[in-house]
Amino acid sequence: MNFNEPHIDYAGISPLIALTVGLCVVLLSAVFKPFRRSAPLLTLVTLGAAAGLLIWQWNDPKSLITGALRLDDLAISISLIAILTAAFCVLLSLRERATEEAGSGEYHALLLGSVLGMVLLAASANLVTFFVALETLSIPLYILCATNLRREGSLESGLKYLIVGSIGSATLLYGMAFLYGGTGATNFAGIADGIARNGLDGDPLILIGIAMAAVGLAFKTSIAPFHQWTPDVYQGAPTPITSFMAVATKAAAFAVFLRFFDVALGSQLDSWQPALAALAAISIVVGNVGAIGQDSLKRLLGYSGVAQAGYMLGGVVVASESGTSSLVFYLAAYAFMNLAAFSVIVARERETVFGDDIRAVRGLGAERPALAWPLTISMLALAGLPATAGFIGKLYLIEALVEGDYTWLAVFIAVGTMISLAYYLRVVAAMWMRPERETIPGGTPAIAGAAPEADPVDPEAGRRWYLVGPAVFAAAATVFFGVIPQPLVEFASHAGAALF
Amino acid sequence: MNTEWFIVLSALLFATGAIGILLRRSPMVILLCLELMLNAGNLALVAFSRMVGNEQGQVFAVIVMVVAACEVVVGLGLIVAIFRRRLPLNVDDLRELRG
Amino acid sequence: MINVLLWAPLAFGLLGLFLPRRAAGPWAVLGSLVTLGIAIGMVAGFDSGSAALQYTESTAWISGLGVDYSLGLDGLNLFLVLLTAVLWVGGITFAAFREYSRPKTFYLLMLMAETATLGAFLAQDLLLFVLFFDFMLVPFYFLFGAWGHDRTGEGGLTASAATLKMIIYTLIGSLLMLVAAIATAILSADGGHITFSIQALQEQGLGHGSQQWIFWFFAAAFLVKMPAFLLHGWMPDAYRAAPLPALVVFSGVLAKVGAYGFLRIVLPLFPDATVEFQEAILLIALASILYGSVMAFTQTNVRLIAGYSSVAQLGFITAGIFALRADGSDGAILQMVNHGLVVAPIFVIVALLVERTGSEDIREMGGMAMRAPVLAALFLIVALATLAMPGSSNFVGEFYILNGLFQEKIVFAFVAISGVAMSAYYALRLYQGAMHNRPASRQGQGLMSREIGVRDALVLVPLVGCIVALSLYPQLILERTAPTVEKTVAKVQGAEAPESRLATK
Amino acid sequence: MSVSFWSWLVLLFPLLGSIVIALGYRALPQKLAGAIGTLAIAAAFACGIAALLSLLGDEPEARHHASSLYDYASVAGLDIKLGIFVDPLSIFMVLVVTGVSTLIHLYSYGYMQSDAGYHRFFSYLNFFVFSMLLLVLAGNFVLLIVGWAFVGFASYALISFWYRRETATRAGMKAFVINVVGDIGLVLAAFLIFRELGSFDYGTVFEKAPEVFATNEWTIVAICLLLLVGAFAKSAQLPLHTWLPDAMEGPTPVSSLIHAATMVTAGVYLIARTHVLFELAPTAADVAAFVGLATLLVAASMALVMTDLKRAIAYSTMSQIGYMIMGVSIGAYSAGMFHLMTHAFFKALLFMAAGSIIAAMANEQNIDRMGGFGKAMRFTSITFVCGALALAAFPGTSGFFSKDEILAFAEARGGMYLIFTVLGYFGALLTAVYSFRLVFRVLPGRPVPEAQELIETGHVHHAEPRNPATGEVEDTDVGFPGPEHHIAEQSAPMRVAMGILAFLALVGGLVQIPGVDDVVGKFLEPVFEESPLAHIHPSLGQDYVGLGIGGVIALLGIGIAYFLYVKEPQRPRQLEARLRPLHTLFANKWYFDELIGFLVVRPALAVGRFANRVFERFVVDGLVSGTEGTVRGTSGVIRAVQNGFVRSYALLLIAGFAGLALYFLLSSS
Repeated sequence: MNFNEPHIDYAGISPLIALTVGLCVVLLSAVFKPFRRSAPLLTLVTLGAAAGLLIWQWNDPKSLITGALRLDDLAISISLIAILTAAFCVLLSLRERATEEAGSGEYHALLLGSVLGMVLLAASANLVTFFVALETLSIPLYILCATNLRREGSLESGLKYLIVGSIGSATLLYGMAFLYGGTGATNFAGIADGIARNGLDGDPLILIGIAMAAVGLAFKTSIAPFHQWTPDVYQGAPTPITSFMAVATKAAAFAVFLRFFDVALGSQLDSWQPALAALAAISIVVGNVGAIGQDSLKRLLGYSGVAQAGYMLGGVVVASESGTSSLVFYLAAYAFMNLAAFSVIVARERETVFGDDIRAVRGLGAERPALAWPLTISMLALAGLPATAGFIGKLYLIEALVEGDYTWLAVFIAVGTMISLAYYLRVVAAMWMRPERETIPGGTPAIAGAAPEADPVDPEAGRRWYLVGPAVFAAAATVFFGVIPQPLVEFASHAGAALF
Repeated sequence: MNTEWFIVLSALLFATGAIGILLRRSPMVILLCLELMLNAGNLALVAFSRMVGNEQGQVFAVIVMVVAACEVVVGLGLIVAIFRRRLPLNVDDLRELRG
Repeated sequence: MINVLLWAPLAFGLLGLFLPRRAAGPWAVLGSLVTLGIAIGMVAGFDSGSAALQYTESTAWISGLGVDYSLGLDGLNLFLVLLTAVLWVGGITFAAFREYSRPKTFYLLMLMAETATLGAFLAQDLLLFVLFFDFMLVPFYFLFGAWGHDRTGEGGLTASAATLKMIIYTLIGSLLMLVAAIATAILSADGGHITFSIQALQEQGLGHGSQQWIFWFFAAAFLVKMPAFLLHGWMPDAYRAAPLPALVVFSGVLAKVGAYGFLRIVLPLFPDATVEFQEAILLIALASILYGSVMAFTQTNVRLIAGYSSVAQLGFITAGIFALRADGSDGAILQMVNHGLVVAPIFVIVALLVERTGSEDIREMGGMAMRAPVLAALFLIVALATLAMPGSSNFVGEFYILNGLFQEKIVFAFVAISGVAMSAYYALRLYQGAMHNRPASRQGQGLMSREIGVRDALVLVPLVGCIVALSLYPQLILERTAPTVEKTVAKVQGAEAPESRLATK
Repeated sequence: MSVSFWSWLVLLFPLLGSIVIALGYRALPQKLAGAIGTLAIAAAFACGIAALLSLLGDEPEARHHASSLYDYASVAGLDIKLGIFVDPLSIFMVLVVTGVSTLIHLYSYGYMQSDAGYHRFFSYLNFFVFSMLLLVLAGNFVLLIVGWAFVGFASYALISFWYRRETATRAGMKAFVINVVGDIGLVLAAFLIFRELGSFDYGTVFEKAPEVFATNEWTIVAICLLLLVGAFAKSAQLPLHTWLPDAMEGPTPVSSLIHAATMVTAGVYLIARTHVLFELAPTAADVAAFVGLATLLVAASMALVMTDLKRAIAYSTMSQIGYMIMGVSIGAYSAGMFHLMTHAFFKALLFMAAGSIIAAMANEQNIDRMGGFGKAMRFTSITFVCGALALAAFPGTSGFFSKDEILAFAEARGGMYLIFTVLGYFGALLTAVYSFRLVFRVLPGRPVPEAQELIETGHVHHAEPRNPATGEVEDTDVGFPGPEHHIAEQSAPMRVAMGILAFLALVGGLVQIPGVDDVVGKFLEPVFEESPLAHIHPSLGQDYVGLGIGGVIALLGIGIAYFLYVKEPQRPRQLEARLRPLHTLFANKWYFDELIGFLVVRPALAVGRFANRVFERFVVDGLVSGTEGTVRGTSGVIRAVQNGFVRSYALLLIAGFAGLALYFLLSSS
């Protein structure tokens, strides 16, 4: 018997292939002694190749594998953000304890796996690919979180992430099942038709399906009240991984958020818009208020991530082109701001005995300006002060919200930002405004994050190019796009045009 | 035979899983409950694919099984790691990270 | 030209980073002087007859969002820009003669602040204005926090706590203003091409309903910045924490940005709401006048006396603007400049007093005129200007303001004018407390006090010179201001309060 | 050379003098500074004469000139030019001011010799003269207010001249604040005028006023009352007079120039200047007249019991200004101005003499401790007596003619205005009594130790300087009172000044002898010609009857004084004992200070305290801490929920899902 194999656009899937191949190569490199040290390099090469191939696809949208994937500018832009983050993660991971623990090859292979999942997710136009991609993204992360085997916190975060995450995906899956049941289709277009055919009203299957799907996505983007894993996991995971999670996961998950709600459910705006808006508001409050008074910087950024997710959800809520663009813009800006911060945190973790405690950055302004400025800029940007990409991002979002008649949510963002100053500026104050920090006798202070199994102190970490470089670069980008946002706006508006 | 019953059954499975997670402390059992939840999803998918009369659901289900397997593997791996660290196998004792 | 004016300070600041520490101060002074030179040049070339924008500059900045980079000078901001340039020279020079830790960063921040402030004054694009308005805070946040004084000893806050309080307080307003600004643009564009250009927005106009809430969002931002009564909670702590050079420019200029905002944005863009809420704002202004004055004459900390007196002064300015008459607004602008010119030297003098007595408590001072007659004389002139002594330019300002208020709302005028009597009391009390009598404690310590040094004289004398010169010829400002003010106020007088609109129907 | 040119010069010289002396406070030798100060004023006087001459050159009806330098602040319809307005009235004032000032500068040149603040003193004094001239020459209400406030400041600066004296600085503050209240009155009046007439310019205002206002229309009344607030504050009329006695803290020349001869009479000038408005608002005019009357009686009563030499004279000043205010308010313009002039002569003289005596007493001002200076200081006592005679309106002296002219006018106007005549004469009696009370307490009798010392050694008594008010030791660093004192007998300039004034005090009245000559009246006529009141003239008979009564009363008063203080010196004590309540009332200055303190000062301070202690802390900061508290509280809750138990996270997740599902189901069905 013969069957006609589906037409496959190899150009389109070339980035995926590149990533997959790279993944295997990196994994193998661990096996052959001579290549042991080359894993990071190979990873960077792979990422570079994938990025190149993606850019090559820029601006000709196509659907791949019988509509299972849709590689449009939205997918590409999100994937690029993810890849950029991964590259940063690779640099930050150099000489990282976790890398040695897990074995450099495996570590980077897992990283690439997760990136692969993200690229898939960003492009997925079908429940199946959606679910698969989501898991491809998550499962490596579960492991990566736990790679710092020596530290209880790392394991704990891994297991917590696994358990809660799996509940999330299970819920999502169940919701997908209902959607399938309700519409008889698995690809978004089909679902859209199904709903359009016999509206939502009174179809509990679809309604519950939507609710469950929303939960799953909200979980991945750490929207309150499905955010609780975020602070714990962020704090426990090795910092490079945290930075990767914080940015890339959010980006990818928001991409599918957009596709799912704005495309598949695009016809039923008024049924889900209020719900998501409410979620956004809740996260803004919870995130900002929760972050106040946190001493662990990673935890603080975790909560702030919740709040920022709340802001970004606004871009989904309005379900408009400008909404999407503003969301993508904000994600890009968010990537730069966070990466700058995390690079500094990594450096200080290795340099001081305080781990990621806020004490680690005391008097940084005088001691290590090259680290202090990036962290300062990133904090100001997260707080949305002018002359940073953060400000433009907020401006963009608010404009989209007001256009979409969600001014009250815009006001919420403003209020949230106000609260957020209290903790972002606390970090800045610690760097610049305290007197030189009191000298703690070297050894083991009794604080979480630097338990007995704390990593050995590397007094030179604050000068390593692979830590300072990323920090400065990201900070510079934050300021650059704050002053000359036009290129990034173009980029984002392309992505926005892809959906509408 | 009517599809509703399958849905009800799957719902029961899902609920069991969820409740199990909420009640049990051992990571192993929690993993099992997770499996239950995923399989509830599978059952629903298969049933629906019967109902709507296309096989996408069944394909989906097969893929989900694979994914579920991966998850379990990772989970077990973590549990082993924890065990090797002589940490208690009780999720309620894993609360160094909080606040 | 206008671009140079705007960016010169920042440029100098950045270049300063590459100089040796010792050169930082002089270099910064040079930078501020160059800026002043440019500003003077622009004032000289300003066509005083016309109400139109001059030296305009406009290019698309974020075309996607309809934000332009557009600047311009007219009667409303001309002299505020000049004031900014002048006061920064004073502040930086004052600092340059003293030792500050991490000088390069210090001066970078000072000059950055100047650019931000100039930006806020020059911006002709609503969003650009908001951007600069918020950005002004950033350098001052660092200046106050990192170079400020901890007051935990006196039951106050630490510098960083005080400055945090200030920035949160002031950003409350500005962030709401951001939302309001965007709403203004979108609503008035309804559906069309979004633009933030203030000129364009004026022509498009805005529905009365949306004007109402947008008006209050803007008002909140401006009233906090001034600060106005009930929103001044950040002022005492911030003023006590601030390092004096920064405080000189902060109190001298930043408060004015708020008042200026009313004239530049609120009146022309939301005329109906302005008319509707005129009384409300006037009440706030009156409260500020009375409360500020009362507080000023009960304080004993010299910084706070000056601080609360500014609250009162800004009350007058607001009242003048919301008289919604040409003379009121003319007076308001004149008074903004005057107040800037008097409050800055007051803080310089405060600094000198503190250096001589080692205390900021007025009860610890006294009898200083004995050994420092010149300082005393300068202080006397400033004090008299502060209390709007007839013959001073401040008097002309207040005269115009109150006349406007009197002709429009006679009762408000009667209440407001009582603030004048109080100002006479607290200004003289400040002067006498420092210069006259015998110091209550530490007998005869006033005799130990030194005369003002040449370096400080270099800062103080020119400022006082400006005060005197302006007092002799306030017309200088008024005649250049008047045409634009006429135009602005005309917008409001065209508008109607809803009830009167109903009446006409 | 035009009138306005000379007038500008009149303004210029004192200003220059002030600036030069101020800038040269180190460079200039002391004597030179004094000379410059004196000459500057003399020059101003000369220019005044020149202006007068060229003014007399004009036709009587053309005797008013307006001239302006530049637009001071004129936009948005306000027409505020830097302009002056010259007419006989302002020239008259210019001459009085510059003339008396010149003499007082001369006096100070000697009197202040040993004061370390010599330069400062002359700089201030010149500045005062400039301000006063600005006040009288101002061409519009705004400039008038400027001059008005400048003199106020000058008086503040000179009252607190010895600035390490708590009492002096407090007195200065008091004077300044009360005068600011006056300024506010003027400012409001100006606003109201602008609202009704659309201009601040004298010419326009006085032209339009009669057309715009109906007689006694409330606006014009309001305007005049507001003007009166200014006038009363400046001229120390009830109830805004309390600053004047305290102002005696200043050096004696200051008391004689500012607080006797010139500044305090500004109110009189103001009413005369704006008589057009006042005639449109008779009610306001009557108010002014009655306040003047009340002031003259109350002040006289206080002067009767004061034991402080300078304060006693100060009260007499109040009371004399009462006469003037009364005069110009009832329409006796030229008479009022005439009294202003004569009063300037004899009151300045009295203060100078008093200053000389006080110096001899080493700054003791209490008349109870004085006596016997008649022998010790012949010149001083002669001049003192001349002044007292003029003040008491002894027949033939200047005061005699000027005071009686006012009262005669009141009589001529008849009706209720007779009250002013009657009580005016009563006031005259009191005046005679208290003025000669001073004379008899200070001059005759057994010389007190200080006087004795002066007689024997010819040296002025020297004592450790004490503040006469509080008795605390003075701080001589700021010049008070200087190492040695100067009395007329030993200082030529002082003698010259006092001699001239004594002469004027005696014969100054001869320019206005009813039926004989009417210099002042004729000169001022053009200013008031259009006013109906100006044409009321008491008949010659009335005049001479009045003069007769006046003379008798003066003699009677002097007689009483002689009887009480020379014949039977124990009588006053007995009287006091008998009229205890009255005496305490007078001695405590009718409790005006206490009243004002109770009505104004204390409430203000209470409000301040409330604002500080309660409002600021609980309301203003409460706003902050309240919000902050709520935020922190919520934060606590959230972190408590974040308890680390993975299963509770799962629970929340599922709960959230349930909520969401519920919403969807409910919302869409």
